[in-house]
Amino acid sequence: MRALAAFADWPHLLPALFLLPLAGAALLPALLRTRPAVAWASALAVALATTMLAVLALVRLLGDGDYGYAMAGWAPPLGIELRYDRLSAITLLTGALVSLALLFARREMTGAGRRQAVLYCSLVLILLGGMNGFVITADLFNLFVFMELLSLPAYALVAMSPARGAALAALKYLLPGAVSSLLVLFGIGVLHALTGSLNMADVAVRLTPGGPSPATVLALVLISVGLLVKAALFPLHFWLPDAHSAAPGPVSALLSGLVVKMGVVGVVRMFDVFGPALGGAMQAFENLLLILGVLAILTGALAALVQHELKRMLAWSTVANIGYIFVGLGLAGSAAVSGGIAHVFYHGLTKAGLFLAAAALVERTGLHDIDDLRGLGHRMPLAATALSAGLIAVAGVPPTAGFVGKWQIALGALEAGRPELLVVVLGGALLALAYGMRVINALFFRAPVSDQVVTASEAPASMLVPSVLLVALALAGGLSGARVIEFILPFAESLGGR
Amino acid sequence: MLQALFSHIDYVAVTVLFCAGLYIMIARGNLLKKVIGLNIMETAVFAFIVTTGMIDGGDPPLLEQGLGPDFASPLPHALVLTGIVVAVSVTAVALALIVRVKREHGTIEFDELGEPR
Amino acid sequence: MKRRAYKLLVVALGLALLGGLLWLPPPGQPGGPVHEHVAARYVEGGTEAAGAPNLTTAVLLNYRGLDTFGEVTVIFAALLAALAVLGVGAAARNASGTGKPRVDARLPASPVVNFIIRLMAPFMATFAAFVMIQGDVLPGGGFQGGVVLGAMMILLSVAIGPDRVSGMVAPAPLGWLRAIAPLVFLVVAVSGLALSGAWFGLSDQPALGHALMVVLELAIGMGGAAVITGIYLSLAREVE
Amino acid sequence: MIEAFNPVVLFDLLILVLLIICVISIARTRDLVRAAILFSVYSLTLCLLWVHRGAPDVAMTEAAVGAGVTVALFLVVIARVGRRER
Repeated sequence: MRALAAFADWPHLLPALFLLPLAGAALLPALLRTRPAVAWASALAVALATTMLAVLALVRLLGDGDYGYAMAGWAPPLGIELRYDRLSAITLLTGALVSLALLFARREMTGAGRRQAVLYCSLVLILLGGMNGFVITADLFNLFVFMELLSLPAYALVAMSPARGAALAALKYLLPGAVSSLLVLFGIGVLHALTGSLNMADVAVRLTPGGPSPATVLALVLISVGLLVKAALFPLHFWLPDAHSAAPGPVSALLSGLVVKMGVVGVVRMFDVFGPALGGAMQAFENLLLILGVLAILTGALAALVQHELKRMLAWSTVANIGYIFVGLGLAGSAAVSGGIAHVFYHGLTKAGLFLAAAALVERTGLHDIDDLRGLGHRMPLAATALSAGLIAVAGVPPTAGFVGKWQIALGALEAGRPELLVVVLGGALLALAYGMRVINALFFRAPVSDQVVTASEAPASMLVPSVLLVALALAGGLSGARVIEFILPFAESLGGR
Repeated sequence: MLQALFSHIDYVAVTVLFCAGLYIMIARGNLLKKVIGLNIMETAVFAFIVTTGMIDGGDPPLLEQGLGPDFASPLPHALVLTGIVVAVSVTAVALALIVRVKREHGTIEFDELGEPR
Repeated sequence: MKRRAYKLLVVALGLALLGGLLWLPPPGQPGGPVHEHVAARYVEGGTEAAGAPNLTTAVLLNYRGLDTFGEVTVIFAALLAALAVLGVGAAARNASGTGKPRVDARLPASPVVNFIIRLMAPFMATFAAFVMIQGDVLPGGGFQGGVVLGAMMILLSVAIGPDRVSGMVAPAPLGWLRAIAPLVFLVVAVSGLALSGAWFGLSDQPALGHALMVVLELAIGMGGAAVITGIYLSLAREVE
Repeated sequence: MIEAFNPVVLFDLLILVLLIICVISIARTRDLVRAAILFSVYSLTLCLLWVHRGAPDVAMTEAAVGAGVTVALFLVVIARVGRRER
């Protein structure tokens, strides 16, 4: 542990979190254009190495608290500043999930998509670099650049599945995504016009604290709407079901597990920028998030209940769980906010495992509808069990991963004196259990109807290992709940200069 | 009010361009027209950012050219340069997707696309 | 009817937007916060700190080098994305032979156009080189030169056909040429650790800092041209 | 108000009006090729505005990228996708 800490103290560690994957992505097409298997292996190695760097960054944080880095040696606000705090620890999740998704994608590397394999690996690494950069930057415009850097590969990766509707789904994802990035840039332009600076801390200080001027409110609205489209919070979630269900298996896992969470991280960062400047008016913004969160839980859960396709059901479940996160953020008590942020971690873990397990079933049989997958549990026991366990975990049955965030948000609701929210939190969980049971029932307790199911064979190891590993972590996630909440609490308390 | 409107005439024009681009994107069914609308919105935001950095009668931020003391701020210029590159990248990916939608669905009119599956 | 609803919505959004913008300091006034805060310090720092008389290039490469690295990687990602999106199913289509013969969507060009393009090509290349190299003193810079070069290649592909243009560079070195901008930027970033003790740091001695800037300009220019030409060719031809 | 009508401001107003006319005609036209050409006119006019505003670097980029490359990409895709818009 001591050796690890020594290496963690290397002062220039932080930028490597995004420079390493981006370097890998630039080198792959040049070096390994015609050797997809080697390209896949090196991409996996780069993703694992990035995860190691994230561990080192966390070790340093535990050692001496939040720390930053001035790019090119220019102190802010002249240059760009990075800042690693407890929320940035999500870089652990990004590295790990990308590595597992790449492991899962091994089958496609040798299949019909061989020519695309190197491009696929490069785009996934750029996605990883963009996410890690987005989470640790403390400069507004840099936030926009990294947001584009993670969105662009996401659009292309959705369209990389040969399914007929994939390109259209990707375009339905791209157009609102591009407009939302533009709104964020517009908001940043307004903030720059008001303060002359781009560094988040500097802007927060220089925004006139004397009550919210209409220009500040306009900047908040522009940036928040842009980020909430990326986070797919109701009613800005319309693009998500198509994109997340049409994408190839590992890509849907990354989209629902990570990319959607980047919007949440962006909104949480904006709490710090606008908190002090807006003071009282921040309450209205938090209430709005609360109401939209509640509506998201209900729409997402009810829509998931009536879906026929397995992956589309999981996509609607993501909409509901994003609702939980924003209910936590909207309640604004430190308990509820830490619950919301914890749910970002736990839902990322659980939903990625779920999508990988579902993809294993769908890609082995070529069937998408839950009714067609009847009886598959006996032919593909491991993958089907992983899917079922994941569904239980996402519903939030204690002690699974889904339970931690929801329990903490329920506590936060009581603390804020809003008991009626308990009904929503509990109702959402029960609905999740309902649509979970529907799938489990179809998989294990119904006779097969389609011949692909009868002839199906168990998924290969490269698909099973990531999904089973993630679902196992999700099932046992609840045990680590107290420690994770305790880790996040100081960040939640200091949020927005409360 | 009128004086404020006139002194901010540039922001009024930017808002008009932004909304016109947004209208093209929403109201037009042709996917390519939507991308053109997106580009118009993007150039409107870039015009806004450059305008915030300008000084009436100011010179471009070039030192050692004997230019006046009033320099336009170089920061918005750097932002917009990066923004233009990002805009062309997103447009390139959108056009690639449009080509594939045409190849798979035979049309790029949004209302004729309906449910893909 | 739907059109009118859209118009109303857009006008409402526009008025709300304007409502906020009117509270900003009026554009063009020298006294605003934009000119007194960071921008003033860029100007005060002068050529020694910035490393280049053209402050926009200085901000792009020196003060905010990470943004430009991000930008260069975004356009590189756009090329990968275009190739990936258009390539899906191409293997199957070509293999099965069902695809219609490769239609090169070359725009019809009359001999007059061809002649003018061939005549202008060397001048455009010279102008692009000038813009790239002089980017730190006069307006212009790496990416502007790269785009002009890219535009020249696009015009050439109209005149002599996309196949001959994409045949100019063999596939193996083409991979390196397209990634040269992010890669050279990374080399400069790593060298920054040694020279000035921070990632992306252009060293403290002005001469070395200036040289690094010119290297970056050329890399961004060449890389930008290759990427833009690649994007155009991937869209113009069935598949690369 | 009188001092506002010196030639500098008039030049600005003229360009802004030209931009808005371009955008309105783009919105109305049914032919995609005309829309693309109008977009390049729009980009060049915008580039003129930025030169006047003391931003030559941005003007050069907007001219090369907005009017040049983007429109070239549009035209190539229109050639493959068809120019009529219903």
